[in-house]
Amino acid sequence: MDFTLSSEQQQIKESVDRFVADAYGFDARMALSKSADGFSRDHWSTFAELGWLGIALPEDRGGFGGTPVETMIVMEAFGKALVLEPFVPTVVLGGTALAYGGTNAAHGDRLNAMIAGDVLLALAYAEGNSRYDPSIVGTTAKPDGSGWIVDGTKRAVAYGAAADTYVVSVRTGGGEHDEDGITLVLIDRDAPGVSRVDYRTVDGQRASDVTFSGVRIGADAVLGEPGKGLGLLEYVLDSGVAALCAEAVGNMSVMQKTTVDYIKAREQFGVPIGSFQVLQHRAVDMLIEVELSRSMLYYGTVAIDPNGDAKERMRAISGTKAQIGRSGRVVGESAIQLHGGIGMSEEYMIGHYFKRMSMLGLALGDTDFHLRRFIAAGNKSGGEGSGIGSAGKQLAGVN
Amino acid sequence: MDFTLSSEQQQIKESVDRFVADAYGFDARMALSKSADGFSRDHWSTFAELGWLGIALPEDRGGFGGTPVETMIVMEAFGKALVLEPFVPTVVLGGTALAYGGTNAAHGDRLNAMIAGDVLLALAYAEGNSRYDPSIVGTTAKPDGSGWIVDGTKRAVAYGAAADTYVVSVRTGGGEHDEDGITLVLIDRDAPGVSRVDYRTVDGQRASDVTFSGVRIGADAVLGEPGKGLGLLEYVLDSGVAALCAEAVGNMSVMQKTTVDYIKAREQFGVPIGSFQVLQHRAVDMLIEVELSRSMLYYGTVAIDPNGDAKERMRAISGTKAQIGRSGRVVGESAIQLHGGIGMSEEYMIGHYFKRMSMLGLALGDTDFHLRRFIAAGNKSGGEGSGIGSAGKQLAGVN
Amino acid sequence: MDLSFSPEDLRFREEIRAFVAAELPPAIKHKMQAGIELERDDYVAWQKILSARGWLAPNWPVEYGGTDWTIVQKHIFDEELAVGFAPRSLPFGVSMVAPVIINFGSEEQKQRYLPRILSSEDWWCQGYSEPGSGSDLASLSTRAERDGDSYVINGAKTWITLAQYANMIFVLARTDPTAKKQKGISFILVDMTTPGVTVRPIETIDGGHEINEVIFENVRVPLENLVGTEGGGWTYAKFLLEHERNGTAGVAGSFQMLDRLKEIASEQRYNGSTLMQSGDFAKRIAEVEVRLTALSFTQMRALAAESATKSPGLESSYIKITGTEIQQAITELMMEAGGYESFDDRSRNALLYFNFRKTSIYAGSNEIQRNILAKRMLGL
Amino acid sequence: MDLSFSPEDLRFREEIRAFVAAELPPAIKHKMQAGIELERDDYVAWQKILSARGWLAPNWPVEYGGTDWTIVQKHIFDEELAVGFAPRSLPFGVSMVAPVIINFGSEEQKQRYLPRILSSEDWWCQGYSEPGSGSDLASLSTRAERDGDSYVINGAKTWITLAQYANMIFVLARTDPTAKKQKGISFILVDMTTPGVTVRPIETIDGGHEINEVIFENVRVPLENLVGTEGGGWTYAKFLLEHERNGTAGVAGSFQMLDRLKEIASEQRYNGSTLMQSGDFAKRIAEVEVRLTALSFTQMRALAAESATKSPGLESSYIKITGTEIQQAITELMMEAGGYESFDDRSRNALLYFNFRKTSIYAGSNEIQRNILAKRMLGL
Repeated sequence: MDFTLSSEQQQIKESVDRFVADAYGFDARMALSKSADGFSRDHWSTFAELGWLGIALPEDRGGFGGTPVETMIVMEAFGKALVLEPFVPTVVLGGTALAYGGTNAAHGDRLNAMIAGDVLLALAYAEGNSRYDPSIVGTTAKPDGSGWIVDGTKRAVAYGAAADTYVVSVRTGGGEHDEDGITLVLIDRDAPGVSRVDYRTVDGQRASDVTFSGVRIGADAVLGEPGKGLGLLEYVLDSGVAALCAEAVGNMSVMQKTTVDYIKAREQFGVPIGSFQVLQHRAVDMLIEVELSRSMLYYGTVAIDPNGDAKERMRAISGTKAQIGRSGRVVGESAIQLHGGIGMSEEYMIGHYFKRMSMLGLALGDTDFHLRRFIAAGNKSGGEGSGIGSAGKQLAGVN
Repeated sequence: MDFTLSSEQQQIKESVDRFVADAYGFDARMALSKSADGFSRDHWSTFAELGWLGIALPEDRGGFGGTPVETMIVMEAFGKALVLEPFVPTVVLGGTALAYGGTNAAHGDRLNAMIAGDVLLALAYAEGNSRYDPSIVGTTAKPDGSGWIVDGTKRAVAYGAAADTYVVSVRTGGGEHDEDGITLVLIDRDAPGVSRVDYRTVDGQRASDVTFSGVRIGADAVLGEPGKGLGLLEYVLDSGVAALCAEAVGNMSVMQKTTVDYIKAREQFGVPIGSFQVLQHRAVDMLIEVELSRSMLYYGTVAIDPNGDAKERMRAISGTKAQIGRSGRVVGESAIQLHGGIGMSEEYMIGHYFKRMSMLGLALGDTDFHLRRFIAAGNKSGGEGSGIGSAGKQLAGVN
Repeated sequence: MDLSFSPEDLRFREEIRAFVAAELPPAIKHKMQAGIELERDDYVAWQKILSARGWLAPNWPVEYGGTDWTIVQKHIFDEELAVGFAPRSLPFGVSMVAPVIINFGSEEQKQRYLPRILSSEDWWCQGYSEPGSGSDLASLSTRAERDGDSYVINGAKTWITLAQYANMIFVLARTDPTAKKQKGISFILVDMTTPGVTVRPIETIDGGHEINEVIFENVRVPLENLVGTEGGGWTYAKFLLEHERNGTAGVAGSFQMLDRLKEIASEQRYNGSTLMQSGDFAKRIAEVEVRLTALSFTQMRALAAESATKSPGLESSYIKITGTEIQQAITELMMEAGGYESFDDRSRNALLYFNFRKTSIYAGSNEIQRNILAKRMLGL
Repeated sequence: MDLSFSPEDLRFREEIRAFVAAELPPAIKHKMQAGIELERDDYVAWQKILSARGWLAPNWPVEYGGTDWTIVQKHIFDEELAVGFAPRSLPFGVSMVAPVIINFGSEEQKQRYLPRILSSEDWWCQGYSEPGSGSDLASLSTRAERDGDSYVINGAKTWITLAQYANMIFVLARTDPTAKKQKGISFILVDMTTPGVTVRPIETIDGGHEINEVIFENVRVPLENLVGTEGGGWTYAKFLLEHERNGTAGVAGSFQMLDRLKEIASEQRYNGSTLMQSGDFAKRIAEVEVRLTALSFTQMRALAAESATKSPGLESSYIKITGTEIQQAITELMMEAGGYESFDDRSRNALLYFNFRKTSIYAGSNEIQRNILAKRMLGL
């Protein structure tokens, strides 16, 4: 049992921490958020130069052979600084899909271009009727010669305007709710028949609703095996959830520390408000939630393993997201309340952490969704009350 | 709008308050709880003499023509003193069933005997498979000449050993979960084929599981219309829930006040523990829950009307029970926590209030059950979000 | 025990309801329904309609243009405005400064300011909170120094709702810096067009601009703009805050938000059905609805008690706590119900959730309210 | 980053597990599974089995009969006992008084008392809480006055677990009534057969009899029964309490209760199916299970940190808070899941819920733990 980082990982951490300390002051971040793209392409080049874009991807796919722990390190630091660049859509979601679903040389080239910083990616999986469930796919791909014609609309594609290429879940067979018949395909943003509605998100990021109208793609656009894309998509999403959870833990830990500092400094009735027992206990509860979240983050991150048991992974990840969703709500709401009026101000940093954390609670599935998924993944044998493989239980020796 | 009691009601209140002040000290109550019957037949005679047993029953059925408010007054006082006598099973559940379901002279005689204090009643509706749902009835009544033969087991019949006669829900038609085909019948405790397992309940009361094996009853045993008993049963249960809610508010208000007194008197670290802000706020939260519960109690009580709209009544009563279930949990758990070690002691009163309140939270349906019933009763039109007749909304003018 | 309104009150409610239905401009109603911020003209238009009917200031004595409504009727009036999606009557003039002027002001002040409130010539804003004071109002540091026939005011006030539209502000300022905390504070009326007054907008985390900072740099105000006696400001402020605290429960508004929440949950597809039809989300909504119903009757009980005793009780503190917690619970469910739609900053789901965080902070934070209840109601 | 146990630790776990499976008397295991209170003989039988294997006192130095296990191994050992439904090693002798004697006692005391703990000749109980002291231990009022070669003890101790089985008690008593609070307190070992010692049972609200009051009336104790120095008792008590606080998270036990909860929910028919199959009850269970999983890893992180630094951190405070809150949440769900069965006092559902209310009160109430964390971890 070892919760420490290797020396290589420690170096990455220091490198990312240095970057955000230099580049991501509050005012700089606010300016970036309001810029045309909503993030900095210069920063993106820096990420590429520092090797972060391929950090956790397998070496045989052009990556640097790191593990999800490397992604966690980067994302926790990004969470601490509210970094805006589309690391999760491009690297974690798009990159994972290409790395594990890529079947031809063009896919490899695209992945290499992504790692080099030349191509941005996004995942388009959510639909108006799907909420967070990746198995509900109404977007169709109908056979057309050796390729397909895609029709449908995907919602809330993170940084859809910036992404050059989308990884899109389409239905090549079965009904809207069938697990079989889902296929992941690549579609370029600028392909004929692709249109977008772009918007800002409430946490200062960007997203798009993307509509595909008679978009023609070739057979080589398919990632993985046609009709069998759901397993890959779940793996991709779990990788993304783990990354968002790392971001959330970074975010929460800043809210927790900032709030403690604030109530130490802020005076009311002639004393620091941090001397009031009710605020003290609420600050302690924030600390507890951050620590529980961090523990789950480690558990969830380590469960991301392309060769591991999918049910175990889904259970670990969904448990992690559920815990972090709950904890984030407690920490965020407490942070605002303990800051009082200044917490409501757009000019002060805490509200931005709160808003981002609120959206992290929903992104790629809210607590409710992941609790259901946690239950479904655990009940492998169909029974309840026994035989559930839970790492927590294994750790405690109960099984 | 008037939340005050009439002068007659005020007199009843004073009379009941006087009784419990005289007869229901902590030690006397503990001794009663441990006695053979678990309550006092002398007290019961007193109730009859003071006219409490017919207080809310219609005059044309031999009652004194009061309203559910009279029952509320009695039960709140009983709740304050943890009164053990089976007022709810006999008077509120049994009495209401006989008053509104009685169809012949024998039923009238039985009701009069109950009002006179000579007969105790109990409601036997719950089964091993039914949880709290009165429409799930597996106990069967098969035609036998002009009468019926009853088979089945009823669970958790409150004071089933003391009751002379049971009001039993049986199935005379339809399947186990059908709403039609349920009939309420009277069965004497000592009838051939009736057997019991008696036990103490965790709150110091008594209950029985009652089994009917080939019990023969005549056609005159039926209350109301055969096969159409569910409506009557729901009304009976709602009357019982209202009474339990009144008991709960009495109980909670004692816990709340006792806890405030305790933390004022109890010293730690050289000061009363009531000077610690965290305990102060928790005491305030207890107060808020008691007040919200009391408001709902008034709303629910007034909704009990045999000529009123059943859906409105069910919605009001289930809302009331749900609120009081939640509030009771908060108040009870806080009371124990704020009392510290002494709260765990069987020798001190607060734990007994806590235990009774815990069971009141489950009796005749827990919060979960009543929230579902609240939803079901509200969606009369089948739609959501509009047209829901809620008195709170009406009060606020929203509809 | 009778929980329904009297026939007179029901008739009164019908009258108000019919008035709102007939007189509220559709464009304003639409903005209110859609959650779009109103502009100055919208408020003024509606205030003039109310004023023409004699209903802009129900709480004032009849002699100054108020009404003789009962406490219950005043409550019905407030609720009916919310129910009909009419803008709230802005409290700053009508409900804050006016009662202070009526009770403590000079005859000249009454003659000058009250009619200008009724005619919407003056738009008032409040000036008591300061960046450094928060819940500890008495720690304020804005100074008003006598200089000839003027006070010279220096300092900053914050958390000032709609100050961008106001031409008048009432200011709590320290006129005697040597006196202890609550002493030495005065209540002064300031024309915001006076040189030295600057309004600085504060954007809030929901993207709204409702609140402002107002900065005073050597602002000269005639001595006659003092209300009551010098150093008596704390008494007037306490009087004012007790008035403000009523009506923060927002019961009718919460019932409306609840309806909107149910609509959202009914539109969201979920697991082959709708979110509303999934038992557990519906149950979470029901739980809030039950609590809101309990609050509505609790508020009625408080009104009945106030009607009987003619003085508001401490119930307003727990009604405020519960009302704001319910608002926050509803908006939290709205954000959650919206799913990916809640990310879109053109949707109100998440923004309402952000916005309503303020309600447990302002008008006496919920922590302060619990302190008050612990001390004054429980004797702790 | 590697979250699994090392191969050595896994082997160690197998060894413990096999031992428990082979050696635990079935009758005792049955009582533990069914939640039946153990009797004195049950405890003693199991302690003798452990002692024979050399595992009764893993925390002691090897020279006194302890083990050289790592912190992780000690944790595994505790968890395995819970997993195998073995009785917990009663802490009063092994984990409370013994470490105090080992660290602060005389050589004679070590020679006399430690072997008698290992052999189960002595059954210890604790005597620090008093009826009047609660969480404010230092306010204790039991006195020990010197009289010749004896202390004469007068006072009362309460909340004393299993005192009815004990023959020895360690007492915190005030030897210098003029000294301030924490000063003047001494740590004295008392033979309970001494005249003047009375044990009075306290029934708890779950119907159990685990706790007692012990009353001292002119109890004469030889001076040599003082541990360490006179007036040094507070230091030893603090040392002891820090030892006690570890191991109150009960993670393995909570996983077992969770299994039992799922069984109950699977047995309860509900709405045409089972309670467990109803989405929302399962979700409430899942929520606790997730939190318990988070706690189990949090405890591992604390153990890893303790292994590295060789000193326990403040994590034990938040592990205690969270662990007890989870226990209470599980037993609450058990009571609720049981439905009408929970009324029956032969069922454990509600009684466990009642019983577990104590966990947020004892071993430093959760309020005290939060005070400690606020002060020492957050610097508030």
